[in-house]
Amino acid sequence: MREKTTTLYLGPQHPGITGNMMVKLQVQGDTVVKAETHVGYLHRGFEKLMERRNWLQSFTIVCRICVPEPDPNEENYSRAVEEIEGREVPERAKYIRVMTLELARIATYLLWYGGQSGSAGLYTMPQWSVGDRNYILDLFEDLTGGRIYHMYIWPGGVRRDLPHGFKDKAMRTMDYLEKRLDDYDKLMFENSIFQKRAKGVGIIDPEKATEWGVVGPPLRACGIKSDVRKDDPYEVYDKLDFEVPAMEGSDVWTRALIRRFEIRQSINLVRQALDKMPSGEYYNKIPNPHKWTIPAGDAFVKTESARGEFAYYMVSDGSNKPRRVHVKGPAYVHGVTLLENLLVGENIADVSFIMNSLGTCPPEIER
Amino acid sequence: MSENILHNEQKLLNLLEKKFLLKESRIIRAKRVEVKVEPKEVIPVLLYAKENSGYIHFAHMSCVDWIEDGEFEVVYILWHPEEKINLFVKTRVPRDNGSLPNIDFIWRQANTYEREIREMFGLRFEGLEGRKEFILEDWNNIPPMRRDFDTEAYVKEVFFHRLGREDAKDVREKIQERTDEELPDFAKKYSRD
Amino acid sequence: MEGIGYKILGALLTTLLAFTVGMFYAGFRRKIIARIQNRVGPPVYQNFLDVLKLLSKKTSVNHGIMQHLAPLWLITMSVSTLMFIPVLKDGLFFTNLNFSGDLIFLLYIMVFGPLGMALGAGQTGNPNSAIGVSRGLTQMVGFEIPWIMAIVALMIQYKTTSVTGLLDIQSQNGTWMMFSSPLAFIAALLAMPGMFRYAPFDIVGAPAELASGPISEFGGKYLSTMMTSGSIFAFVKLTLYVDLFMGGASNLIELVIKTFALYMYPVLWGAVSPRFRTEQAVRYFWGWPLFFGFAALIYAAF
Amino acid sequence: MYNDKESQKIVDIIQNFARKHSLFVLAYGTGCGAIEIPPTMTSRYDAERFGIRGAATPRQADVLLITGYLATKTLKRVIRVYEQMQDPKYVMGFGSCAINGGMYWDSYNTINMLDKYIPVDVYINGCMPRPEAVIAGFVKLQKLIQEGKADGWDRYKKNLDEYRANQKKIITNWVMPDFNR
Repeated sequence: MREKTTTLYLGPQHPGITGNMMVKLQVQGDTVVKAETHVGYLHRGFEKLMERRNWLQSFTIVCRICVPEPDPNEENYSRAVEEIEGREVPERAKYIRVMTLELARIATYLLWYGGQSGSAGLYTMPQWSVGDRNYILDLFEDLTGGRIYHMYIWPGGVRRDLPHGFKDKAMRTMDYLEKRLDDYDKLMFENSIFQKRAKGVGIIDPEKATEWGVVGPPLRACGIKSDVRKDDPYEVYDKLDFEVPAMEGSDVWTRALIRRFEIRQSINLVRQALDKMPSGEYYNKIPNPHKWTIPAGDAFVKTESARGEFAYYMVSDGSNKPRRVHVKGPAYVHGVTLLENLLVGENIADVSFIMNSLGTCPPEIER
Repeated sequence: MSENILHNEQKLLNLLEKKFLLKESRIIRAKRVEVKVEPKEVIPVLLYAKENSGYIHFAHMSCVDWIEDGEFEVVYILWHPEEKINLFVKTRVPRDNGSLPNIDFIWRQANTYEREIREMFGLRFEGLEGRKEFILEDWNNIPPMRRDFDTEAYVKEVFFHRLGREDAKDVREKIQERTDEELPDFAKKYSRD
Repeated sequence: MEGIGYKILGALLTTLLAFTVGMFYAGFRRKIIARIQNRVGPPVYQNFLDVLKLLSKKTSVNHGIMQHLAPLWLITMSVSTLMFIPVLKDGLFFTNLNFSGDLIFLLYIMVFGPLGMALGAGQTGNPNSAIGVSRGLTQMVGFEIPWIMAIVALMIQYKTTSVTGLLDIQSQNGTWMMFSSPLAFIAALLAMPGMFRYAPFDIVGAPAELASGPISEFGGKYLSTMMTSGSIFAFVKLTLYVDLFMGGASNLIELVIKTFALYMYPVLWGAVSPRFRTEQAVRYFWGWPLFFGFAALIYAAF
Repeated sequence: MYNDKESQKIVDIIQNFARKHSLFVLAYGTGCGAIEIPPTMTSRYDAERFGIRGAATPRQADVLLITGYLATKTLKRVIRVYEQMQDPKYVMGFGSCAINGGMYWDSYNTINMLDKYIPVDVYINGCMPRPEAVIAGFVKLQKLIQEGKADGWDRYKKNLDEYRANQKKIITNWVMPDFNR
């Protein structure tokens, strides 16, 4: 290989990058010797904007923080408000929330199917999986009125009850998706070239993974059973039947297998939540939003999103506006420190492949 | 009963109280323990929590601007993967000329958080390395997350604003006119008239 | 066909035919892949519109003389290769220069174009281009070896280096060379997707890795020239395979059927394959294709 | 159908017909609207029917999609990308944030009026626009191209000084090569 080092700017305008960010690579031949993440291209100053908006107005903008998966944001915001205020949530709302979160997880994983195989050059897979993701978005549209941004899970419950005939439609969609997932397996997981690409690439040291702040599927691919849904159960996850997968290997292939298992589990969880859902109230009414104040205090809430632990740190000073809402998405660690260290020594061909396997999502790094 | 459930939390508090000079300490609820310390105690407490108590996961780090008190409150949130407890370590530094020790030798991902807080609040971390600009670019105003930064005034000064919200009625009429003449043929038979 | 006027007319007609067929094949490729992907896909004449639009674009980039020359170099190479290939076995118009052309010359002239492209892309100064060029040359080393071995095996076996000679032998024997020398055919067939640069061998212009590789800085008229050249060259490659292994074609319909059948092989393989890394691609070519190339050589020599 | 045959020469009509049916969209997700681009391009909505496809680099692209809000840091890159694109080029503003700031009207880091900084041919409203709306926007753009009215690239050249002044008001540290008219 040549000794000469070339600087390669991967992004912000680059088809291989996930979202709008930049990875500055120093390459020798085809090998990366140094990587540096540059973010800030999507900074909107959410945390500043929330200081200026009252509790309900802030709720409408939180879902914009992470675009591929907005629901964990709403869930986190609502739960943080409820924890500080001590507001009760009806049982039915909890089940609806769990169902919504799992639907969001399925939608994100379908997008991930597309990203992971698209970055490896398998262009048929994104067409299938992103196309099928529309069926989930259709469910969301029935449920909330929006395809991407739902503003559905709000403090005190959910905004609307399930529409008429929703359960049947959701069940049918789940059956269809389960069938399609077998097709995906044939195209992607049983593809020998994909296996060759994915195995042994982007290995995280399993000993150090927890300490480095790895969360979600990448951590479970290191053989560590860690899932907020089990460790710090929220809503009604402790009443539902599911297990946390963990596999040894910690490369891109293992992460893919973990997600392959989890998307099936999410389909199962949606079915469980729909079956076990009690009847009753779905919303604990909030007062006039302009006069709605929340007692002083702080809360740290976590949700297991499709990419890992999504956390909110919220501080209230007793007024009608949040004092501080600090968002920490999984990509905050995955996309910066972890990625910078993981890319060293890898091939240029694998950079966007590894980024997709970590689930890097720039809007939640910079908010 | 609550004694049983909060057993681990109480154990941790007792350990920390024995070892360090804590300003305040309490169990917020199950799985949440909070201690308040002086800035100079931050590194010993965090190191002890990581090396001796097993709080190896650095979950979060945040900064709150309490402009009324003239102080920043910085909170470090740790997570114990086995006992499943979040430990909050809170400290307060003066807003002006305050500084905190850099902890990225304990957890390297803390570097990202510290760089963001340095940029957004203007809080100094001693010995912090890394690029000065993390999120913003060519920012020459006061750090934007400080409470005294007025974003609306800044926006009014720097950006353009589209007028037209005040004559919303005319716009609606205009839209009505436009849709009528531009409707495709197949849609015309479904239109109102 | 004696007059020079007929020669020129024949050459023009050949080029036009190659361009049209190549463009329609690319259109059909897009359509077929779209159907595999559950889509309707663009119309089959979409590529003509793309070329026309790119021609109508204004250009205001200047990276130096090689950048302007590279697309011309490519198209010159494609057209001149076309001239040396017998399009039809005994056509009146499409004879061109193919009686004087032989395989060794063809092998040389076929790598001439990518080298010119490499120089042009190198001058644009885009790091993606530089990496793409080095990948392309590495990949060429990979697939050229089994391909050349297959061709040399044919030359040794039939004691001629002329394409028309090989065509005559096939029609005399009444059998295609894919049956009379199967090992060489397999080696050439396995090397073929690399020549077309469809997945899994699209490592040169891999979008997720290198934007579009060597052509990153080429837009507008340059790109349209390259697309034209690419479609002509696709026709050249397919026709060469048909001439060498499938007995050539005696009329246009036969030619279209044979080349299209052959073309479907890299296209359909590409539709369901991810991309290899560079070293994996080379390792692939130096595996089974090379083995079959060797086997064909040994079979031909003894 | 839409041809304004009196004012256009036959060459223009042919050129515009080709331009209209072959739109290469630059693969640059500048904001959150980028999440609706994959559905638009993939199987259910399939924008490739209209000849719309992705282009990896600015040199080959015709359409720049500004998908939603534009942070000032991105604005610099967008201007750079826009100036690298070859004429004729079109810009589509996407979502209410591009039109008037939308939800982020009071954010210190996002611009409020996209057409003050680069010329916009078509705006699509919504937060965020559905794939149907995106396709409707593209059809509108095609109509404008056919009529010869999508002249943002021409306006940019003519009013370059004004655009530059607006751009430099935000981008204080202007380190970019000159625009090659």
